Parts: sequence; structure tokens; C-alpha cells
Amino acid sequence: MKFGILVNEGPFTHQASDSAYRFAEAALAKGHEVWRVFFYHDGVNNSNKLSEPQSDDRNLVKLWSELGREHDLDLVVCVAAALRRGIKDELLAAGFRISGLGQLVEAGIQADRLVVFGD
Amino acid sequence: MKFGILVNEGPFTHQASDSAYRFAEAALAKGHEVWRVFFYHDGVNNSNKLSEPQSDDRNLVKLWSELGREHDLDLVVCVAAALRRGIKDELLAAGFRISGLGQLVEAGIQADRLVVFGD
Amino acid sequence: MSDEMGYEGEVVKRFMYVNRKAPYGTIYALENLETVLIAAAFDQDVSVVFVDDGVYQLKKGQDTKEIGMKNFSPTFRALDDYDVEKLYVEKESLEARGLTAEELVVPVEVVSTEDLREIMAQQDVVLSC
Amino acid sequence: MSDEMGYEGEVVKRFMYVNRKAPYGTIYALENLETVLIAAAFDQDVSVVFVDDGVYQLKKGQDTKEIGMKNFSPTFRALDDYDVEKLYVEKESLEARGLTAEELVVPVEVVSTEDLREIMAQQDVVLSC
Amino acid sequence: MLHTVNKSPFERNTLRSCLRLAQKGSAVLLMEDGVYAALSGTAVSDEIADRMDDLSFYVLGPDIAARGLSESPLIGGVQVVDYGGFVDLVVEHEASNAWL
Amino acid sequence: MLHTVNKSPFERNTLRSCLRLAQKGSAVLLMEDGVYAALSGTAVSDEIADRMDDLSFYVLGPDIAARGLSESPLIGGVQVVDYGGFVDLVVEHEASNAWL
Repeated sequence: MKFGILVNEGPFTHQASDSAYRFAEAALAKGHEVWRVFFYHDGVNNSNKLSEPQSDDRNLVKLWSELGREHDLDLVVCVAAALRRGIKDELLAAGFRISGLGQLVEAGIQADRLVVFGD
Repeated sequence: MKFGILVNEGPFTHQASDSAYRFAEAALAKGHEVWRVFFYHDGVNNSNKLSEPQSDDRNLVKLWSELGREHDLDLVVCVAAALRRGIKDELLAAGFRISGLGQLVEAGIQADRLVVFGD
Repeated sequence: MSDEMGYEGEVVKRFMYVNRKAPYGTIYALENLETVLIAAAFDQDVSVVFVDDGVYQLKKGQDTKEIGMKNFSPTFRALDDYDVEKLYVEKESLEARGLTAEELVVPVEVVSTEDLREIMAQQDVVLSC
Repeated sequence: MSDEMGYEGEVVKRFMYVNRKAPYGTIYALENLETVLIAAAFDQDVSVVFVDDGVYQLKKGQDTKEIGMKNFSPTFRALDDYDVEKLYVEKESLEARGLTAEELVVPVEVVSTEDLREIMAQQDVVLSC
Repeated sequence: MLHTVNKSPFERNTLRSCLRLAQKGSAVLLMEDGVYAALSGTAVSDEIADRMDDLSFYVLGPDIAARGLSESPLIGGVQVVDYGGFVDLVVEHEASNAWL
Repeated sequence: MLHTVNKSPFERNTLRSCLRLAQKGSAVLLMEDGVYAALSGTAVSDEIADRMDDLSFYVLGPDIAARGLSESPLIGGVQVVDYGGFVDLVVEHEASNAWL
């Protein structure tokens, strides 16, 4: 089955990004496809490669990047939400791309299920 | 009177930064001193100079920078919260500095009043 | 389930945007509205629901000058131009807040909790906030 | 008001940290704890209060392995080493959640709403979250 | 003490916790989404009306106006202040407590 | 439809709204801070217990364990799932609705 995933909050402040990551991992482990992960609202902050958590904490930006590389995921950061919050191309971690909100609607249309994680 | 102000949320997502800004402006207009503004939790995102809101929207990063310049404010971004969230020196808008949480406690001790804005 | 073929043979899905938050205290109301406007361009079956504090988004007379934020409530009036015509407001949410449909910036369909439950259950994609 | 002189002639203020949020769902519990640990170094009169969902921060037996986050509840046991000894838990908050003081990771003083109201009113600086 | 409440009383327990723990004689300022608690004729109006003898209630006018509530009747006794009035309230009370 | 609730029932109205608008026969998954609603013996346990005939309730085990609730009794009928079980629930229901 094809999943679309929407992440509405940044790393750390809310559990949303953690939950979405674990959901994506579990879906892939079961042989499903993650068709696109869309980062909206503060979710755009998940793509900031400067994020440097303490050494005994998880690094969500890196986790998403790596999951993206391993499974060739489409990690899309909303341009309007990103500009407001100061997330630009020069900050993007590997595997993320910035694009329009239409990509979220498209995920809703193309994926069999859209699953939302937020505050 | 000497005020300390604590801002716990980033720009846009919650009204906290807007309210804190208007409070600071009003306090200064009444002749009070704003001894320090401390940015904690997602509040560290108020210092990101790449923030580029739509042209008809307010630019909170710039507003804080300008208020800081006009009134020589001490705008302190918490280092631990900032590192996690990928806010580093190269992103800091004019007038902000990164320092430790002790600066918040110090604001609580030195200021006559500490006023908190958050989610 | 309710997937149908559109006039160009494309899949048409039922998209529902559920607004549960008040405006200005958080950005969700504004950024969700941005999504609805984009969604309208995709020729899907779009409905927008206002429940709980979401009904406050539609309150007439908003004046944001003193808080320095943009008043986005007039944009709801533009939804009609985008062919987004299904706007539902839950009666119970309105009443709990002492509001009437006359106090809202756009004409809406005021529905009972039971009716809304029914409409919601028929959707393919639900985006709540 | 309650400003006193410390032994080195410094002002000692009453700082109260009020925890109202559950752990893990948001970062506030963890980042507030970081503040309390720093505050302890400043020789102020520090108290930490747990009310509403904040009491869940102290629940014994937390195991965060499967959610991939760090279990910070053992850190509450370190507060004593930092001379942070005034930990108050509101009785009503505990009871509403079916919890008892025995289920918490540290010894606390369980106080009534009336007592807590009194203690809170005497503070110079209150940081709630 | 000055208590500030910035959350909708319909959405969260914040106002209720504040009212439970605010000592008699304190002031409560409703701001941001907290201003909805100041309206009369809603399902939660009694929460504040019932404490009118114990506590002083204020509401931030700019947040009332932003939400289209300038013409809406407030609970009797709630006083409207602007940001300058907010500053004065902080000055008048020895400490402030933000219920977030 | 699968409804997900990630907020504490003590702090917010999210669960209550979900239960009001979830149609008979739907599934509700409690996750993140929403797992507190699955506990028996709390002031809000009845909200779910009262709907046990209409709706199927699930709770995310990893979130239960993280919060130290593995030994705490759950409301009878609530089923514990892991992330894989969450994925299965999404697959089994035609649409999902996250109450945020």
C-alpha cells in the first residue's frame, strides 16, 4: 500500500516527528511504500542540517535523511512555511527538497492513505 | 522598573513572540527598562535571520533586532535549546547573542519582574 | 471507497479540512487556509469544516491592527471564487460559544453533530488541525 | 517582598518552577528540568511544583526505548544533590489520575490545593510550563 | 500576584488550573486565545463570573479586537486594558505567573 | 475510519471532540500524550468506557511504556498495539483522521 505522511511539528518540541518517523519505519518494514513525506507548519524545521542534539539524544534530521536515502523517500518541505521560518536551500539536510503545498494535495490524491502527525 | 522577558515559542506558530514584542515596546514607551530578553525552547527560532515572511506580514526577527538596536537590548538565545534546533552563530540576526541558561536565572534575579510568553 | 472518475478520467477524492483552532493564537488556521486554496486547484471534492474553536475563525469584525498580524478572515470570502462551496459549521460548537451564523463572515451550512459525523465518515482524506 | 540577603550579601529570591505538562509528548518537561538544574547553582530559594499532567513526569517505570527518546526521569533523583529539596505535588492532580506518592520516582511533599495556593503566592519568580 | 492566561477555555484546562490555584485578591489577565473566557453568554462564562468576588479580571483589548469581539458583551466586571495597561498590571503586582 | 488522538484528556478537549464526531463502528488509536485516556481508575476513564460498545479502542504500547504505565491497568477492551499494529490499523481503515 502507498502511504503519504504529513509532519506538522519540528523536531524535539513535540513528539510528532518521532512518531511519524517510527510509523514510516514500521510501514517500510512491512513492505509498504512511503510515497512522500511532507513537512508543513513547524515541520519544516526537521530539515535543518545545523541541528545538533546532545550526544545521548536522537538526531531527527539525520534519522529522516538516512531513512530517505535507504528507501529513496521523497522528503518535501513546504516552501511557504519554510520561508517564514527561515528554512532555505542552504540549510537543507541531504534528501530534503523544498516545494509547494500542491505536493501535499498530490500526496493526498496519489497515496492510498494520508497519515498526519502534529500538535 | 527593570523587566526580564522570556519568550518560549518561535515566530508565527504561536502568538507568544508577538505578544512579548508588543509588551516590550509598551514597557519601553512607559520609560521602563527591558533588562534582558531570553529566548528559550522554540523561542530560539526568533533569531534566525533567514526568516522571510510574506511582504504583507510582520517580520518578527527583524522587529526584535530593530527594537534591540534602538534600545540597546540584551537579546539572549539559549545555547542548549538552540543547538538542538539548529540555530547557530551563522544564523543569528543582528543584536542576538547565544549564551547559557544561567542568563535566564540571572534575569529572574536581577530584574524586578520576569514576564513569560509561551504556548 | 468513494473514489470516482472526474471528467478527465482523473481520480476524484473527497478531501475534508477540519478547523478546530481559534485564529491568531496559533498559525494553524492561517496555514490551513493556504492549503485549502491550493487544494481547490486540483479539482477534488473539497469541504471545509469548522468545529470547536475553529468557528471563531469565521467571526465577523476581526481587526488585527493592534496585534500587528494580518487579518486573514476576508480570505474565507474568496473560497467561493475557488469553487470551494461546502462550508460546514457544527451547531453545537456555535451554541457553546454564544454565536449565530449571522455573525460569520461567509454563508455556511450549520449542521448537527449527527449530520457532521455522517459527512466526515464519507471522506477519503481528512486534514484536521 | 520576600527578597532577603543571602550569606554573601546577595539577594535571594524565591523561584518556583511549575510543571503542568506530561513528559515526552512535548519537550517542556525536559527543558524545564534543565533550567531547574542550572538555577540550583545560583543559591536561590528554589521550589519545584508538579500539578495537572506535570505529575506524570515523576511516574516510576518509564521506559522510552521504543519511542527512541531519552528517559530523563532519573534526573529528578539528582535534584537532591543540587540542594533542590522542595518538591511539591498537588494532591488533587494525583488523585484525578489515580496515582499515589508511592508511584513517583522521588519523595515529594503532597500538598492540598489550599496549601499550594499559599506557597505559590509567596514566590518572587514563577516559571510555569 | 498577576496571573496571565493565554489559552482558550474551551480547548484547554489552563484557565481552570489558574482559577484553582490563584489566591484570593490576585489579578488574572486574559490574553491571546484566553480572551474567549471573558465573553458572557458562552458555555464557560460561569467559570469567571463565579470568581468575580475573589479575583480581579482583565482582558487584553488588542486580542479582543483581533478576534472580532469588540462588540461582544463581556462578563460584568472584566476590565479591558491595552499593552500599556498590561505593563502597569505587571508593575502593580510583585510577581507574575504565566499559565501556559 | 481510524481516528488518532495524541493529546492528554486532562489537558485538552481533543478526545472529547473525537468521541463526539466519530461514527459508530470507527476505531480510535490513543498515542503520545493521548495514552493517558486509556487508563482505568482516572477522573476521565468513563469517557472511553462509555463508548466501548460503539467504537474500537487501541493504544500505542511504546507510548504507554515510555510514560511508565506498562503495569497500570487499562480500561477493559482497549487493545495495545505497536508501531506495526498502528500501520495495520491505517491499512484496515479507508481513511484516517488525526485529532490534533
